[in-house]
Amino acid sequence: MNLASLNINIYSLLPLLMVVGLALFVLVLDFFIPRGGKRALGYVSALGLVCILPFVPMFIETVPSYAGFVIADTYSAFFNVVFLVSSAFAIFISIDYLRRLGSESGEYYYIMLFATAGMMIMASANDLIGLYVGLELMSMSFYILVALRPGKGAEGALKYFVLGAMSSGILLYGISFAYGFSGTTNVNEMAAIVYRLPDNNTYLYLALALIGAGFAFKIAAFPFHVWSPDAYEGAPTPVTALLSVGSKAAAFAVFLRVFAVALPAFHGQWSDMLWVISAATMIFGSVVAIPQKNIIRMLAYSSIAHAGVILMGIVVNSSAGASAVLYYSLVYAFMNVGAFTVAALASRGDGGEQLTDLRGLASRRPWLAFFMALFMVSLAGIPPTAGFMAKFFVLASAVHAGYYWLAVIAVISTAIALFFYARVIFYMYMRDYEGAELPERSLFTCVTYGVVLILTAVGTLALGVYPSAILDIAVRAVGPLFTI
Amino acid sequence: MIENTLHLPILSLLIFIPLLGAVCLLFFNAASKDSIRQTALGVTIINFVVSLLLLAYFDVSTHKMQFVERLPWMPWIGSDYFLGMDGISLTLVLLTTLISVVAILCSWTAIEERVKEYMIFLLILEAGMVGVFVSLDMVVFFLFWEIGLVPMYFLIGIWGGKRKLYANIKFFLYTLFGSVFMLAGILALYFAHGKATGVYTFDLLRLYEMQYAYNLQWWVFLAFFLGFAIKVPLFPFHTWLPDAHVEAPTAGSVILAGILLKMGTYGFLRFNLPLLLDATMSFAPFLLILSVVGIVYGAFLAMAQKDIKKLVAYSSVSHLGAVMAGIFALNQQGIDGGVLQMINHGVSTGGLFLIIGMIYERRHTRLIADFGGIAKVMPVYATLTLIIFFSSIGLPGTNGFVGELLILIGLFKSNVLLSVIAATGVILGAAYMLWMYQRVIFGEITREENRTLKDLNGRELLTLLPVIVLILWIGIFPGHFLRYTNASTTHLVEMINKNHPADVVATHSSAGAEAHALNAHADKGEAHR
Amino acid sequence: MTDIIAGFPVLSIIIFLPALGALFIIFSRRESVEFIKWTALGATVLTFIVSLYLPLTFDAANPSFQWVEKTVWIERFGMSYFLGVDGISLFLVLLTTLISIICVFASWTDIKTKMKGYMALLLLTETCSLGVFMSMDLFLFYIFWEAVLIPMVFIIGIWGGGRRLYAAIKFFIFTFTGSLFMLLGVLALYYYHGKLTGVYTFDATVMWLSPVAPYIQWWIFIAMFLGFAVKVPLFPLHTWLPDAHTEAPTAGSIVLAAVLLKLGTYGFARFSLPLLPNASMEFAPMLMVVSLIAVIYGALVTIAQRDMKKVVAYSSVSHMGFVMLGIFALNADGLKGSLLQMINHGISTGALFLFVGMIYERTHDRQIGSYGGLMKAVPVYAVFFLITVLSSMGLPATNGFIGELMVLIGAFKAHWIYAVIAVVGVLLGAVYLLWLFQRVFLGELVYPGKGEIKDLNLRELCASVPLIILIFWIGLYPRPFISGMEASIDILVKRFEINSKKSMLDTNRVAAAPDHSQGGASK
Amino acid sequence: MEQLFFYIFSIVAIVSAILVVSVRNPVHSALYLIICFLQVAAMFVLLRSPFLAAVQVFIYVGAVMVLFLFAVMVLDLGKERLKDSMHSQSILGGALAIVLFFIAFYLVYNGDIVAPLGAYTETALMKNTEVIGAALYTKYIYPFEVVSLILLVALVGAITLVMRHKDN
Amino acid sequence: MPTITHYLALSLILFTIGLAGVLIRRNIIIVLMSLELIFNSVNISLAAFSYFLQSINGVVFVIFSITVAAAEVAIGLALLVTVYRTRRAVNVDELNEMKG
Repeated sequence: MNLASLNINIYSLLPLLMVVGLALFVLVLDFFIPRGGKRALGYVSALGLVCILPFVPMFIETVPSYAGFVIADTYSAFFNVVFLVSSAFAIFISIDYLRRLGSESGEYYYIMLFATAGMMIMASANDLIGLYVGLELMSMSFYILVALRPGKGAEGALKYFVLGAMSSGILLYGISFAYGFSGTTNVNEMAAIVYRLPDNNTYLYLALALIGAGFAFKIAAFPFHVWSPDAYEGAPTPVTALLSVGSKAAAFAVFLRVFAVALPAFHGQWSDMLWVISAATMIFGSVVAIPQKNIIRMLAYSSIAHAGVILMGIVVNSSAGASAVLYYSLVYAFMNVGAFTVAALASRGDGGEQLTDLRGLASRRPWLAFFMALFMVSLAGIPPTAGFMAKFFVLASAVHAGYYWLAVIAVISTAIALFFYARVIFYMYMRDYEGAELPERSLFTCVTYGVVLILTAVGTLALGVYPSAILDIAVRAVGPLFTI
Repeated sequence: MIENTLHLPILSLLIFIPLLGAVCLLFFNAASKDSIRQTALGVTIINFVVSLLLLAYFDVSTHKMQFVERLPWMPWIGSDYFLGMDGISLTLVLLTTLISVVAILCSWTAIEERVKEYMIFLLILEAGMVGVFVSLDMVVFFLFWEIGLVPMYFLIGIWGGKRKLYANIKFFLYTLFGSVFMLAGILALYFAHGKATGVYTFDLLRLYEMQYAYNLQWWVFLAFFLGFAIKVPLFPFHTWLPDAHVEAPTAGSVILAGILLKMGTYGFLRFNLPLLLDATMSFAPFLLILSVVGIVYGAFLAMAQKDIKKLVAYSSVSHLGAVMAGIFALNQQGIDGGVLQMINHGVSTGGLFLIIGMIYERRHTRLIADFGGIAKVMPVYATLTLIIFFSSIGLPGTNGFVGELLILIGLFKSNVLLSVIAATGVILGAAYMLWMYQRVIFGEITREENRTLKDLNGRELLTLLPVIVLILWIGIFPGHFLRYTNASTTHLVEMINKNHPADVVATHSSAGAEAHALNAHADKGEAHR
Repeated sequence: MTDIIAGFPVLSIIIFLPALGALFIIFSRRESVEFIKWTALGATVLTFIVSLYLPLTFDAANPSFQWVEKTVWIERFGMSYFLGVDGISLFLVLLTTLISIICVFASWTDIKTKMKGYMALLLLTETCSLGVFMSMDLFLFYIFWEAVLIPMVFIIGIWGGGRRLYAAIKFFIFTFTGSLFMLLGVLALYYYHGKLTGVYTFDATVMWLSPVAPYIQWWIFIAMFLGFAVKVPLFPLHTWLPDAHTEAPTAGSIVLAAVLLKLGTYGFARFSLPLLPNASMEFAPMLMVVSLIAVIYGALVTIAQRDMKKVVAYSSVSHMGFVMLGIFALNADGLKGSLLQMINHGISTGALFLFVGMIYERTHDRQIGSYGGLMKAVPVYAVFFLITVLSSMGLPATNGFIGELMVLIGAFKAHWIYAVIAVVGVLLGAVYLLWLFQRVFLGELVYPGKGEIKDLNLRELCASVPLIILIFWIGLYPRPFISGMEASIDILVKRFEINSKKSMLDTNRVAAAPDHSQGGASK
Repeated sequence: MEQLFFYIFSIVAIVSAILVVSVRNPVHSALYLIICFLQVAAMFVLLRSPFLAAVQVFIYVGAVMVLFLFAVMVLDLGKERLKDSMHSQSILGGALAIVLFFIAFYLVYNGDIVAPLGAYTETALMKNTEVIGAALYTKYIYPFEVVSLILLVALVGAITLVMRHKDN
Repeated sequence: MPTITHYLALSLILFTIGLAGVLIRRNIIIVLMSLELIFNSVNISLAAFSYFLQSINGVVFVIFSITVAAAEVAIGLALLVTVYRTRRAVNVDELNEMKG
């Protein structure tokens, strides 16, 4: 083996290494921090991530390194930003959340950092093996994180684990067929080879179906979504936020990379499959979210519906669609983390995050209600919020590529989804609070929440009012995917 | 059309003086009732005086429109603020200004609550009525036509009797129903004219110039007919009238009978005849039948009434039937008679309502059975009532005689059988009126309340004075009045004869043929004379 | 794409002045109700005064857009921040700014709780609706179009009546669903236009220079129709309206009736006609029939109502049917009539809601049966109410007559039968309105509650007098209004006619040329 | 000869796999699973990968199965009743698995190797262990390091989970 | 010589049995074992492809797969222990505190 041919390039891994280093640092620090002061670890982790953030765009290498396993291109950089941002948010809100839960611990923070590292590995994976191990690192971390909530956490985690491991198996099986079909696991090599291969080989179909199913599990697409509501509900709310934003974005990152880079030659074959999944997911998520009484479960189903919409951007297999996926992922990070933050804040006091807890929130905590309303409006896809813009870009790419009926289904599902987003708003503003008064707390008693809410809200509005800059970056970021 | 020889926008003045008065009244204190009454009276009198100017400057030698005013209003659809008058309008405008004065006088004590609003509505009503008679643009016409409804609606709705709400909405909806179809008809003409000539206009005089397709005429006639016939009201569209009359206050009834009903017949004369001659020919026999049925039917119903006011109301149906019969006889005498009878009916039926109002004010009942022997306590009242009754019956020497005679002659020329039936109706009219007079005025005093009734006071006399004067004046010198309308009616008849010799009409409608043959024959005879 | 901002950006100022006011209010203290009210009033009045600059400097002879502002917004998709006002939107803008003042007046004492949020939302509604009327970029238009929903939903849902939640949800979902389809239509239009000309832009003024092929228009028309028709609301998509109106607070109803319903008809006139001429032509007879059904059906349902507010609400269905009738008569007269009728309906129905709100504020009862003979107790109020009723039923000398007449003329031009049926609608309108008036104001004096009910106070007079003046102004001297819109409407009709021919030619061209579209999959 | 071995190992593997998922006693399941794992190791031998076979035996049979058995013992999981052995949606799940199997089987049966063959011929594979070792530390160094992270997380996680709940 | 199809068929059968085990069984420990069956079947197919493609990738992949699977088992059993401690239940159906 010629070492030079491996193209060992430490710079391409630097942001990842920083995150891993941060995680290890926190791990070690954990031994020296007394039990009561674990929240310091949270600040270290979150601020550490914030500090790493500027480095991400600084280390962009267009050439794959580490024997083609890693590619630190603009595409992965974009996703890395999404991961770091959402992780930082999640850790910030965890600090107070854990204190309230009475389960502050160091491992929570560094496992979260490991999960982030897993996502980053996925985003920059240029090889199915690297992809798989990254995905496992992320999943494994999440299994543990979900279980860290006292009470129902372990249960949700176990369900998540069983189905997650099964989906890993399915994905792995699919990868094996992809490998059998093309003789390689490297994405670029696969792309170069498959063009010359007959497209009627049945291994290909197996590979497409199984990999698609595996990814569909990770993005919680119908009918592979069954784990997500339980896992979301069981997990500590900040973990749920990261799970719904980061892990999903990571799954989309690899989804797009594999299907658009490695297998664009078979767009005809996989687009039909994804078309159906996308349509079914949108409708199912929207419809099932309606009867939910628990905010987290409702957001879980809403997140399923959103996955369906994002999937549209992959189905169309165009630069416009892919950039829309990227844009959507970023926007989703802001609005969904924001929503979960409010959910975590509004229900402090007891364990349940029932929708009815939100009754009369507007009069009790007007700013909190305002933020929640903003996030709901954005999730529902109403201008001038970022949620609308993101949905618009996806729809535009679908219409452009001629997927009219998919667009129509997306529109219908959005209309259905409005029902439950609107209900949250109605609960907050138009119902009076019944029952014992919850402890009155100003938003700014806990600075971390305030910071996260303001940042997410500003992001949600800014990305809606002036999307050009970020959209241009997203379009540039997907450039490498469509130039081969 | 003739330029305004008066160099004064007199027609606008006639419309806007009452409106201005109404606006002034808005700022009066509602409590100072007398000053309100005096102001209103002053305004109507001024208006009347101004309208007398018309008489002085009117050129009787022409049928063309005089005192014309024209200002662009909605040029994009070809509608102008366009006023003007000919002989027919002149008499009606004068009648309107006069009756308005009378109406105010007669409500001096009858209306005690909310005098301010009442007077305002009366003045607006006057403006609307004048507007209808002088507008030469279809949209403007329609505008005034509808505006008249509103104050009337209130006069009945607020100051009316017990069942006023029912009567009110019935009145309003009936007339509105008719007028919206009229609007459709106006639009149809507008488009027919526009398509044929390229000039889209609501200018009535421009619209006159065109010959419309028969089919269109037929439908438009029907639409106009609905609008006007309801207003007249022609049998069988009359059912709103008794209700409205009975429930309306005296002044309301006076105005209703005196002027508003004339708007319908005026509409027929102004629009149906000149615009839709062909269709008029076809419809004339049918309309004649309806009119004559109206005469007889109205008379019979009137006879059966126990309420004086209702009786008079039904007699209106009968009289207006006569007017319609005269107009649709489509010859000189008939139309002359129709026009004259319009005035006559305004005067005499207005008078009837006045005297009923006076007795009602005293006794608060209108049932015939409640009266009797009034002549003994109210001799002046009885006398004046008799004159008015005679006028209504059409006794020689009164105005009613001249009008009815002319109509019957015209009708005879047009259709003998119908004229005989109509004459019967007139006789019936005499019968019920006199019968009522006998039951109310003559005989013994059967009710104690009636013994103490006071005779008419000065104001009431003043109110009745113009009516009596007109009755006698027209009865004795009908020529004074016919002079003004002559040019216009002659022109109408000429038009009928010129454009529609009998043979042409015959192809349209066999039913009309006979009537027309008669008509043409009669005209020939006229020419000889 | 160039940036055109000549002089000072008056349109942006008009749009964002209320939003600025809302911002002030948001950061004021919740308890300082008086300050909030006066700030809101100040903001709306200021906006109105600034908007008066428009008619003063408006060039009636110029059919194109004036005071144009155009800045690149999202270059990649050819979206721009593109504002402009022409004769069509001018009066709607003025109506909006005026009605907003009246809304603030109407809420002065009507709103008792959470004044802060209420006024802020009211001002935001104004901002968004002004944005809709001014934006000439389809995407910007859509943004404002959707954004206007949010404050309205809150206004209904928080300050509404007993069934406010139901009404708000229904309103929200109906209109949102409709406009989503509109978004799809806009998108399809964007791509087909881009494919046809090579210029990908949302600029409506560019798009209507080259309409897409008729068979594509057909689909796009349906999509956009759903968005606009729900908002109008056209029968049978109207069912949200009575609920929303009934439950909304007075000012909400006024804004809804006077401004929001106009968004739909404005959309049809502004965008459907020139952008989709062939489809408009094809659909016009059907839409006219539907409009007539709406006119008649709305009127019939109104007759059966017992709640005053419901009467006014359902009458809106009927009136908006009239507006639609005029638009799809597809001629200049009908369009002028519709546009005038939009303004008229804004004035008269707005005023009716205002008056119903005033009486409700006094007695907390809206049942017609609870009242009678109010004329005796509150004469000024009664007269104002009457004038408005007459205007609403289109009696001559009021604004309603002019509008209805012109719509009828337009409809007649299309086919006489439309006009004849529409005339029946006018009649029915008179039935329910008069009947309402008669039951409430005539007869014996009856009203719920104890004590006297007071006639209008100064504030209420301030709110209603401008509307009364407008009713007579438009009714007696409509010329300035029509001459203002004339040039723009004529050019609209001309464009419509040219386009309907042109796109026929384009069809042939597209059919002949090979399809180079990206993706190509047609699902 | 090789074919024969293949069939023997296959049949044993399949039968023991079926027993794993069908017997009621988890201890028996675990034992059958060991048999199955051993057959898989044998398959690796047939596929000229003795190193893999060794890893399979060490890790799966040695470590994983011990863990399983340990868990079964510690948690004292006894036999379950027959009717409890399947859960509510099991019929649906089973049917789904069977349908998917047939579809997949059809696809597997019709597929063939089409990609260009690599450099590792049978002779090169004779030095299996050496080759793999070299590859792991050169070409596969990146995933190798990532896997180490996975193990770290698993380690920390397992300890955390177990210790934490013990505290509570 | 068994062909690639033989190995893949065996792999598929084992995979299906594993999948069926996950889907059918209530006992979580058996579900975990079924998961291991799935991973093993995948390993067979990877190794087979590797052999027939004359490429080393598959074999290395198997090594990673085995390692990851071992880690997963550790986590899975830890979770199992946790749940068992808190709930004394090891059946899928009994994990019903949350509605599905």
